[in-house]
Amino acid sequence: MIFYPVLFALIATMALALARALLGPSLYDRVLAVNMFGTKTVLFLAVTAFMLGRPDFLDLALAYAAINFIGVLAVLQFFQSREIRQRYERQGR
Amino acid sequence: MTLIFGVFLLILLVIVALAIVRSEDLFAAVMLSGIFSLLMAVNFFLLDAADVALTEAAVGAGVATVLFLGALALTGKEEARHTVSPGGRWLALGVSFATASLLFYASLENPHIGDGSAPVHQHVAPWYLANTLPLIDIPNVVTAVLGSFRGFDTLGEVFVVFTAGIGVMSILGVRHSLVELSGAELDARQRSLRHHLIPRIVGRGMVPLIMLFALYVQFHGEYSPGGGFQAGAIAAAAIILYSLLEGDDRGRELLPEWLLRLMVAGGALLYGGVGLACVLLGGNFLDYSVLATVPSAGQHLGLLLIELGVGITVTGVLISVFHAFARRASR
Amino acid sequence: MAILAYFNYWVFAVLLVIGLYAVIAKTNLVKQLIGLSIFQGAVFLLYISMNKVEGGTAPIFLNGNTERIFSNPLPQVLILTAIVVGIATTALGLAVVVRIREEYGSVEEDDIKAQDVGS
Amino acid sequence: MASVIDMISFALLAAGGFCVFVGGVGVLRLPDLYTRMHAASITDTAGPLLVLAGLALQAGWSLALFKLAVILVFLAVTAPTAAYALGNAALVSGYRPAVVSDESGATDSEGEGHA
Amino acid sequence: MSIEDHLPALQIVVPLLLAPVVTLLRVRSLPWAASTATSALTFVLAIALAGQVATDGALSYAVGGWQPPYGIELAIDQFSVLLLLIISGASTVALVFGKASLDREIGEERAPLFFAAWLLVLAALCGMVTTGDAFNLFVFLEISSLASYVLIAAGPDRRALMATHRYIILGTLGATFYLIGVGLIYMMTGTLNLADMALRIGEVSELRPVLVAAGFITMGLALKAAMFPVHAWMPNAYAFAPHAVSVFLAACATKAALYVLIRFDFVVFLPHLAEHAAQVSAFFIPLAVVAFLVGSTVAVFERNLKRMLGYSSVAQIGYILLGVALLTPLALTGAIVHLFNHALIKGALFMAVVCIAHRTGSVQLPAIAGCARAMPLTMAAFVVAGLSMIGVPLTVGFVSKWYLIQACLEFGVPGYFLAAALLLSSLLAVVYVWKVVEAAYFKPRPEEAPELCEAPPMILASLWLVTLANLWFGIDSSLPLGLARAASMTLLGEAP
Repeated sequence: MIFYPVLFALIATMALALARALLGPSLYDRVLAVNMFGTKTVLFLAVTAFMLGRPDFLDLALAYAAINFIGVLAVLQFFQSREIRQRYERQGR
Repeated sequence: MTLIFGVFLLILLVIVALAIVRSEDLFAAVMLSGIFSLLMAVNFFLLDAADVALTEAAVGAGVATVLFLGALALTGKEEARHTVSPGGRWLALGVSFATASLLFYASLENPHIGDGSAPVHQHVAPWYLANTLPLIDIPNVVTAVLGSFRGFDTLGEVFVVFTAGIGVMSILGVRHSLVELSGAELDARQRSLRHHLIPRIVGRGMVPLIMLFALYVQFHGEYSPGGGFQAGAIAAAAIILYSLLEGDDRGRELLPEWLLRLMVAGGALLYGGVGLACVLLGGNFLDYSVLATVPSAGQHLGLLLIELGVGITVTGVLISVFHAFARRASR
Repeated sequence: MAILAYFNYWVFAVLLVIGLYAVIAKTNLVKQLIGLSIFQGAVFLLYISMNKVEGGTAPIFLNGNTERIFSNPLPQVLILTAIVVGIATTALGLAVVVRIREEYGSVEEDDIKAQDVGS
Repeated sequence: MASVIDMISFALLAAGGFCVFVGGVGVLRLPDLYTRMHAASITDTAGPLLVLAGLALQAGWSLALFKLAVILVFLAVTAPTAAYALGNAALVSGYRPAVVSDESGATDSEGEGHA
Repeated sequence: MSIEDHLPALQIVVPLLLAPVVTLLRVRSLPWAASTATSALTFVLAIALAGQVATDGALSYAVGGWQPPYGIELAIDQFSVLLLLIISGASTVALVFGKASLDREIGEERAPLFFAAWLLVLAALCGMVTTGDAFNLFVFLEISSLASYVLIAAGPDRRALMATHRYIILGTLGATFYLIGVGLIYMMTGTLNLADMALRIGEVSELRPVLVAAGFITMGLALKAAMFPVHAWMPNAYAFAPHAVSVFLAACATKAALYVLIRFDFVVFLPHLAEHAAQVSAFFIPLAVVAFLVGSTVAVFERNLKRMLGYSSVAQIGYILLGVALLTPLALTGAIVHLFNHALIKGALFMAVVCIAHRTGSVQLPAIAGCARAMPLTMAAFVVAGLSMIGVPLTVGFVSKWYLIQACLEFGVPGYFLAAALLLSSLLAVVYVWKVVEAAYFKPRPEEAPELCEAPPMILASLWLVTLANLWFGIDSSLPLGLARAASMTLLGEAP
């Protein structure tokens, strides 16, 4: 029972982050929302693992934390390569 | 109570899916499909599928997002204004409506979710649950079924990955001379995130940790969620992280192409070789029991080797695919 | 409770249809692939939904404890394979789309068709 | 004794949940990217700290405790890094803060602040 | 246990495991040689397996030593042996035949990857026709699809890429539909083994998920088999693929999907679902008729020879479907024989077209004008194979059409209409074959066109090997007929 409030809070926050991801408006807002969604998922999984009585499943939360970080850096690199491409294309025209 | 959380998450899932289809910005769609995978994975976890949740997170949210971004960097991120052809829309609506009504029609006579007396829980599956410990002697039933009882499927799975790997290499391996970037641009591009000091230092600390975790997932897969495929995806993610931070060229120095090719082929061969070794030792194909004097020890050895094969091939393929896209970008 | 008993299957149907719609109706090739991955994701949900047993736990014995109720391992194994198939298809599809973009300068289906008719 | 630990754990979890939720509201309601990042940071620092501490009390001395600690370290290290990366990317690409307090103290609450 | 006991597994595993080996061979034409040798070895294994089946009857092999339904079973009977022979034979011939054109189209750098993909298609098709497990079937279906995307995308024309994309989308939709169907059946029966499924589906045959599952599986496999309304991916995919790939895939890829459809329908659904027989007939007979009429008509107006043959395949798949849908032993025998015969016919036709393309550099109708004078042997082979497709006596096409028409006539007046439609479609085949013959024999070679000469000897030899097989099995059709008869008896559940 002690896990319910925090789980509800996490789900609500996930929904809020999702709303931000849908609304945008800028790309960066979406990335922010996705990153936040990811960290909340990590917490959600950690809490659920305890709620289900299987703390050995914390591995999942760990994996998410790592993947989430890589995802954000991939996005950053994507922005950068896009910037360069656009600058290049502007020069080319 | 878990069910209620599940319902919430499923509703979010539908909202995300709708948003993905409606969004005209492909970048936003890719970001949202990352969320889609995460939500899907959480649902899997609530439905007691820990292994699947781990895979979906590593693959769907991690690898797929990186691949889509790599492709978007090459194809442009905007969708054209009129994205739906009028004829196509009606056809799509018709087909979709027909499919949906069929499935709704069918669903009302499905066994209830969580019903322990459903046929799926009465036949075959109880045998796996009852016989994994006596026959194979490992606690993770999913790994036992995956590696041994249905090991032939998993051999196929490795070859699916292998096919995708050689496919991407073959399709993107063609030389082309569309855009030749000037020296300075190329340099800036290849430097990648090298001039971002904070991510770089943190990331460099993370890479070995993630690698270590991948090894844990690989070799602990018989006792907890995980196994070769998940470990391969996580290890590939670590190398991809390194490539993102230090530039694709350094990433390729770390694992040169010949080594990657060897990994791609070697893992698949290791799996198949174990199967053939079983034949030579007098068992059926993939019957690991003959690998050691005690059948369960043979099963252990076989599972260890094939999981290793899966891990090696998956790592090799995912990194090669990433490089194939990244190299296009840097030309 | 009756709603909950089938809820996952309905969500499966809805997701499937959303993905199918995107695949058929959208003209952007990347978008079609995104739709395709939603479409495949829906099927994962179908399989995993049927593996759950009420009050059960994931089929991994904790400290050799086999007394609890365990959910069904088989659909999980199948979906592990299906996820791999999905990412493999996506990777190949994206590679083809990248090449199409290089050859045609566009990833819009009607654009490409127009060019092919012209040539 | 166990119930005392449970109560502390409950309090920590609830507090963590509150922090996270507040951050979530902030991310939705605040006017521009930089203020939103500000709000998001609380869900990335205080939130995980409290929630994972609450879980740690549940876990006791076990492997799970170690894993919780690793998760906390992961989040504590990667969240600021991601925030830096994001803020940097946004700023470099010319995305300017929308909330600029000028002489009259009036604020511009338009969300789209592309310069 | 001796090695013969492991033939069912080796049949799949040998080409499968040699694929990674081939990717590592980076010396000139070694990948080609290795894959041709592997393919030939697979053919030999198929023959050995056919011998075993002929003496011992149907075989079952438990992979991993786990008995079905807990483990995966390979189940081999006359029908699967027939398919194995077609697949491995077509692959070998196409490789030998296609060396020159592949060398030109693929290039040295990509060759190891390309030939590995080829072996994967071969192994996966063998897997599809031998496995006795519904999910394992899906895995092999996907390997074969993914690998054939790679093969088709290697086509030299940029339109090959669009064709591949189309194929990826439709192929994945098809495979996923199949997966949904299997999931629903699994949900109701708890098993994935086809034989076990057939035993257990009777109890739940009235329930909606099973009926819907039958629909999804049929739809999914129809997409893969390029059946009429959902054939859109096929003509372009075959037209723009590298030439040797067209020969290989046209001869056997859609056949394997059709095989799976027939197997699933006859083993799992027909004996146990009450309305299924009527539904199959009501649904497939009209589709089949429309398929062969539309396919032939489009082929008549098509000017790209490879696309023309692609549409002709749509029509031929219609014939097979008609035989299946009539549900009598005679019709089913005709359909199964036509599976075999069509592989020979289409193989020979595609090979002849490729020979012409090899010399003229084009597969458009005007480009071949007057080429018969310079390439008499090639065009003669085309004529023989064309006659075979029309169904002239003493060719294989005649045998299967004879059976199909006889089966139609068993049904009285509606059967007459079916037979008439079949004959009409054959007349259309006369028209499009004649178009090519007319262009090649009776149109003068344009002045400015380059000089032509006969195709290289190795290519010509393999072309004529297949062409003579068309005649041989048309005169003495006991081998395919025997297998087909036994297969149709087993499928219809009657003692042979």
